[in-house]
Amino acid sequence: MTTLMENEPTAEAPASKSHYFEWFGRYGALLVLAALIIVTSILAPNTFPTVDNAINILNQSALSAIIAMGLTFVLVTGEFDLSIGNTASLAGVAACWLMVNQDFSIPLALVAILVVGGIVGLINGFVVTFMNVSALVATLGVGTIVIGVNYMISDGAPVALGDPDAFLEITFGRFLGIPYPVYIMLVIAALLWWLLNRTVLGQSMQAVGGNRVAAELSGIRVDRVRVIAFVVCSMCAAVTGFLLASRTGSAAVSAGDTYLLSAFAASFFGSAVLRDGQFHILGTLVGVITVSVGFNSIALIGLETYWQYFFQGLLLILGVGVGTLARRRAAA
Amino acid sequence: MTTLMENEPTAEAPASKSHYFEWFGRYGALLVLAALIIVTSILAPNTFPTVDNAINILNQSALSAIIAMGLTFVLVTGEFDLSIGNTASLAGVAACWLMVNQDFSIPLALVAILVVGGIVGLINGFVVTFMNVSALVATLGVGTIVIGVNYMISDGAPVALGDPDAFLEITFGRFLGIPYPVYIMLVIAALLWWLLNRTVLGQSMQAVGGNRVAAELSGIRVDRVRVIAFVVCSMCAAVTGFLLASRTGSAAVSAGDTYLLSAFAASFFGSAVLRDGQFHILGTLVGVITVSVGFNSIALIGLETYWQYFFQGLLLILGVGVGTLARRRAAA
Amino acid sequence: GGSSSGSDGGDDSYSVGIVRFAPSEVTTEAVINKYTKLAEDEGWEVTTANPDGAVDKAIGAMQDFVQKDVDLIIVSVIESKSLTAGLKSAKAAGIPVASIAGGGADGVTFDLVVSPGTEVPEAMVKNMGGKGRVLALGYKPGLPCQLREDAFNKTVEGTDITVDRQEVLIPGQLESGQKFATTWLAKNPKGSEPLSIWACFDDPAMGAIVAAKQAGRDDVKIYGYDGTPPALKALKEGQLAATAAPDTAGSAQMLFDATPDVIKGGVDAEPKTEEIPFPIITPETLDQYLKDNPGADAS
Amino acid sequence: MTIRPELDVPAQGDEGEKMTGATDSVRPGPEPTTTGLLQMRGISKSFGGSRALDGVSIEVEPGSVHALCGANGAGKSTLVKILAGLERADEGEILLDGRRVEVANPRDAADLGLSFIHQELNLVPKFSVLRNMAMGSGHPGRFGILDLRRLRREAKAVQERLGFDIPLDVEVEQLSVSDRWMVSLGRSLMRDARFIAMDEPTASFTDEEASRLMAVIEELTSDGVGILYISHRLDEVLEVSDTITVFRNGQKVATLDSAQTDRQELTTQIVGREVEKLVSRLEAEADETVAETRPVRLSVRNLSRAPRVIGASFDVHEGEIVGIAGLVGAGRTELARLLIGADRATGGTMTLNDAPYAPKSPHEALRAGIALVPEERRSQGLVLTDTVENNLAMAEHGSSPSMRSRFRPKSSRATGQALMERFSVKARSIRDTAHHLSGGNQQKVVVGKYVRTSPGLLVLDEPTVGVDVGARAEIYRIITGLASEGTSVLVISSDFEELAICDRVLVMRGGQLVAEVPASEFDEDHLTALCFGSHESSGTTETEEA
Ligand SMILES: Nc1ncnc2c1ncn2[C@@H]1O[C@H](COP(=O)(O)OP(=O)(O)OP(=O)(O)O)[C@@H](O)[C@H]1O
Ligand SMILES: Nc1ncnc2c1ncn2[C@@H]1O[C@H](COP(=O)(O)OP(=O)(O)OP(=O)(O)O)[C@@H](O)[C@H]1O
Ligand SMILES: O[C@@H]1[C@@H](O)[C@H](O)OC[C@H]1O
Ligand SMILES: [Mg+2]
Ligand SMILES: [Mg+2]
Repeated sequence: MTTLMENEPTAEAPASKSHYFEWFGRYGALLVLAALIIVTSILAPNTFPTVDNAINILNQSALSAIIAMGLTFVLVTGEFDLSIGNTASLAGVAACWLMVNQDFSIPLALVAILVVGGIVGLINGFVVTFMNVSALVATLGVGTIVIGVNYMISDGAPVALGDPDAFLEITFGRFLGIPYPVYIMLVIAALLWWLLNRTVLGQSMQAVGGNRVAAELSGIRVDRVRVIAFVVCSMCAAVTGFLLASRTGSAAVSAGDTYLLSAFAASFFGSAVLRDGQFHILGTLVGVITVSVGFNSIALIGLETYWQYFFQGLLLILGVGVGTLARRRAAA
Repeated sequence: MTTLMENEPTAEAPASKSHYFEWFGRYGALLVLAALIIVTSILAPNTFPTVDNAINILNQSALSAIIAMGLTFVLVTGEFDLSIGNTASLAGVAACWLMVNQDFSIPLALVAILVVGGIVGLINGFVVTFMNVSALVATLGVGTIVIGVNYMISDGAPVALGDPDAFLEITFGRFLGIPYPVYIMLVIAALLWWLLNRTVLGQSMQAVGGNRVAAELSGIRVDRVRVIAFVVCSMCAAVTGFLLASRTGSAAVSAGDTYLLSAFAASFFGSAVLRDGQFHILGTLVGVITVSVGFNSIALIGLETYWQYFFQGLLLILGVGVGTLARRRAAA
Repeated sequence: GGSSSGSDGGDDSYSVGIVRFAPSEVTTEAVINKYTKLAEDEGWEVTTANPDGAVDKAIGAMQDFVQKDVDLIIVSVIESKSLTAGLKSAKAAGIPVASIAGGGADGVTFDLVVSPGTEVPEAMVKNMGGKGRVLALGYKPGLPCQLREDAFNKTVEGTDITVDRQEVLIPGQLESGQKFATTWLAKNPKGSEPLSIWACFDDPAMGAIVAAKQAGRDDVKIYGYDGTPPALKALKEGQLAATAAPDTAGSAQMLFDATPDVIKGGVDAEPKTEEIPFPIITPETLDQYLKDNPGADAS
Repeated sequence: MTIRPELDVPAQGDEGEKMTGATDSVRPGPEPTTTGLLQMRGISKSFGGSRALDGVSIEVEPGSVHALCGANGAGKSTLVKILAGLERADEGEILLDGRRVEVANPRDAADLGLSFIHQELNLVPKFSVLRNMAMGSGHPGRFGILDLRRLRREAKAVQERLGFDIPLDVEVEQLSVSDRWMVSLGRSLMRDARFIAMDEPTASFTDEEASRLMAVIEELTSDGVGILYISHRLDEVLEVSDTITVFRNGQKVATLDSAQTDRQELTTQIVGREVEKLVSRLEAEADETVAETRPVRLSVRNLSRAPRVIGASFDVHEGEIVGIAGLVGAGRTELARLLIGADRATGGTMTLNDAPYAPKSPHEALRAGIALVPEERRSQGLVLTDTVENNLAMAEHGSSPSMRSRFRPKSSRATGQALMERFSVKARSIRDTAHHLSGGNQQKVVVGKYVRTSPGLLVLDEPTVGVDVGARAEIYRIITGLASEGTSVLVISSDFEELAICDRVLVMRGGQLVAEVPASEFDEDHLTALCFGSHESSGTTETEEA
């Protein structure tokens, strides 16, 4: 239809200002990270901008990143998962318990806790899809039950390995000077990125998150996709729990709980990175690293406790807010 | 018009079955509560079904109910508030600090913390509406800053009143044998119910939650309504914090944090009470009481720790799930 | 490993990194605050990080302090055994680690042990005449609580006391205490037998007091630990039968005094422990305690 | 309050806000000659560099209907949105009663007595009719107490005025599209609207419902209300309006007097060139033997899902275009959903290419080669926030046998690009967000995504709702093109005119297929009569079963 083609975008004067805002909207969150790095480099020139510290930050990010990237899968499909922290805790306890009481080898324990994670994910998915309970309630409920299982296994007391050295090696081993957890994080990130962006499954997840009805009518098996997202998420949580236990050679009943909020914070922060509120793996990774850099900066500069909270809160709001504000301007 | 009337649902055989499911969908959550009461009455006939214990349960529900009903306002408008727990903690600390260090009277302290709550709500609302940050991130960020403020005031240490008797009276005083907090809960419930169902503001909130674009188009000042919801919510959280402090005459820096999840659980449970997933004050109240009854039952029957978690998780899932499953059947 | 940067060239100005536990942990927060004050008065540089109770964040903070090349890392409450990753990093960098109430582990060269406060259950058993029923509110994940509970169990063993145990939730400790106590009191009416509630720290004990007050019960004796300001107040009013209080100022001083030696000792020094005394306080000894610890009440 | 009248007349209903001082007569006042109720002058608006409106002016007289016509994306809705305070004009001014007004947000518009019924119905589904009508009314700026009795009284009065009678306590969710529309209209009248803009009100109406609306409009104009009316149904526009303004590519190209214009001229103005009259299937390649000569693709026997579909039986042959006519609520959408397994049939059988066919999900249907272009493209067809590219790929993913299959973005994009060209989808690029496309182009994307899976049978539910004449012709061309390639097509439509492209039309009434009309007997009035159940038909096969 030739007539319709006339309306092509014309490069006009007002566009430049709006382009500027658009740029800001896209890179706003990254700018916040950059500003953070620059300021800290100035304030702590000897300790912050070093290769060692960069590796240190990546290493600290690894566990949070893995659980947050898993959560991203669930968020991409338009769901929620409040049970990840509990699942991570359970995974750690279960892994240590299996190694101590059932003489499981490390790889076998890993497989076992992946299965455990998978089952939790299946249950979440079942309650959400089949019972039609909103994901928030469902995962809150399942999470509570997971705590119960955890208590049943451990009776609430920490489970410690008798001879933890091999297990600890997962956390402390290095290859080319870089700790294993960093590699694990990167491999999982690559895998999840590929799953989300280079497979039909991943594309289907994004479609389900975008419009569930349209996805269903497009032939996408919506319920199956949602269940898979929950399973991936819980399995990532389980891996984080496993690695957490390998940091200590022992596992406590609520060790992983704190990951819940931090994973949400990272994912939401990440949804403002380069995108307009869509969750994506790279963004989540940037989100986790931003939080780690923030925490690292505080520790290196040394701030009063209350400043630490101010700082974290502001980081979150500004990281997301700068981008959305700019995008709003760009659209206006 | 007339043409459509021909096609009226015909009263056929399947209709009665679907009516049955509809009834179940409506009353499913209440049935769960009823079942709970009956079973516990049988298992603990001397201690559970007594007037004393009923008062007990109501009294235990009061604080949770107040904060959860506030949260319901925010949920009704389609938003979220993750800062309520922190706000409650801050309110308690601020109240005690003002009474100890600034010689505020009790009523004056109450007014002051209502103002504090209101300010937190305004900030939440501002970040969500003006900065356009998703409520989850915004309130997580503001909540973190609130912790910082709390820490700044108290330096992390609990603040205790020198002569707490008058303050304690708020929690321990009784009128006609019923503790004051129960009255406070009921008065706030009535007020909030009225606000939500009998004022233009309340209708506007529901409209904003039901379809934000439609609300905007019909001339409702959507942003203002959302900000007000956040303010109401934070003020309720502040009241809960205040009452929390009046139990011991002192306040700790994170005393109110646990109310966050329980308030969410109650509100979501409540959205399945008599309704089809819409949040409402009465439902939230039922949700809170169900959780209290559940806890009370477990403790009276005397179950292992892990059973307590299983039970709570199941209660949540079933309370909501029974209703939605039945509704789904009714629709099928 | 080489010790610190420019700071140990003769002058005694140290750089100390402190990993707190969480704002809710009253006792150690008080120790850390006092220690910080002492150290800063001396011109040392003190940096604190707040992991909010998360082990992983605590390890991260230790590693950050390694990057910062501090002279000493102090960690509080979190079990040292679970900090392996952080301890290893510190050891590799030659930075000694001291713990407040976290117990010993490889890499910890100074441990400020909190005694289990056995006097509290002893007083309880005595008050009950060796028989009756106790609601025990424990918290397994916490090392100090675990130690206190062990001591409690040992003391009760062999008496005619029946124990109903419940696990307290943190956060939410006060609520847990209140809820468990409320129903337990309903189940165990006045006059049935000697009744007590024992909590492994003061917060759930305070919850139990609230429950007892609401139920109008004055026949139940309630016990706690930590000596928090509200607990001291409750002691004064006779609502709490006993608590135990560490001398936080004394502990801070102890840690402060030990600091130079710990730093000089380096990572390979023989691990040293100092016990924080944890004496019982009862309504009778309260006045004496307040006299000895001015400000314990208000802080 | 951001209403800033530039002349010294207080804003209505607002005493608190005084004039913003600047009434200095620096700016020339409006020409005293204009009597129009509402004027928009020199309005321009760009979206990220592309011009949606370019200095257009329009005037609506009290008691008259001013129609706005133009192709999809011409800028009609944008103009309305500016008037409603949803978008801000880059340039231009709005005058009400000759006075310049500022409309910064919908609230201002409401306070000025401007009412809107937007293209997307804007109701709260879970609210009752009464609550929807009451929304946004009440005293502006004051949080009053709800006077339910008064509201009910007022709503009753409005209903009487509009001549409809929907129970006030029913949830809007339960209503048919046209009833919902009446609720929207009712809301405008709850606050004494002096001006109502209606953006494609009849898009999904049957002729009967449309004429009901015409009556209401007449009633409103006789009360002096000014109406701005947007529609792609040109006959209707000519009938209802007094004046017609035509937009093309964001510019005003003509203002016509309805009485002196005909459809032909209007079409030419809209498209910018002459468009051949819709060619009926009969005239084009009349092939009534299709049914006899070609093999049956889908055979449906006694398909039921009471009460909406009862005992439907029909065949669709290869390369055949079959229409399904009926009134809204006749059960056509339900029938289509049964065909693709979106709902499960409670009785009956189907065979597809002679094999038993009982889809349990749209996935299975798509795998078997049956696709449905759903009736609501925004809520059921598209991910509005995603790119055209991804929207075009969706059904292909959905029909993929394994979710583990590789997704190749490059080849996927190339395929998408080809589809865009084939269907002449107009967008800034394939990376453009679906949300930015005009209605017609969105519809082409939805059709495109299903065509991409090469279905043997394509079911289209109301394929041209809200699509302009030009794009409509293109969609017909796509449909007939697919048929000539051997694809079977089932077209559900309430716009009987377009059923002319069919080889055969089935008529559905009250959940049953009641008649079959071959192309040779195609006639709109005849179809309408059948839909209503008047039996004065000649030669039509009446298939009264069940
Ligand atoms: N929010 C937006 N961002 C970017 N472009 C937009 C936006 N809204 C509209 N447009 C563009 O502005 C132009 C005019 O759109 P508008 O919706 O006004 O057309 P219309 O005449 O109402 O079309 P239709 O008949 O399909 O409803 C179109 O090219 C459209 O793509
Ligand atoms: N009797 C009725 N009761 C409730 N809702 C009805 C009734 N009749 C029609 N509707 C509504 O009208 C809509 C269209 O109904 P349905 O899909 O069954 O008919 P249709 O023939 O496909 O109509 P259309 O012409 O809109 O395609 C449905 O969404 C339904 O909500
Ligand atoms: O003070 C408490 C401590 O003694 C216990 O071990 O863990 C919980 C703490 O709050
Ligand atoms: Mg339009
Ligand atoms: Mg339909």
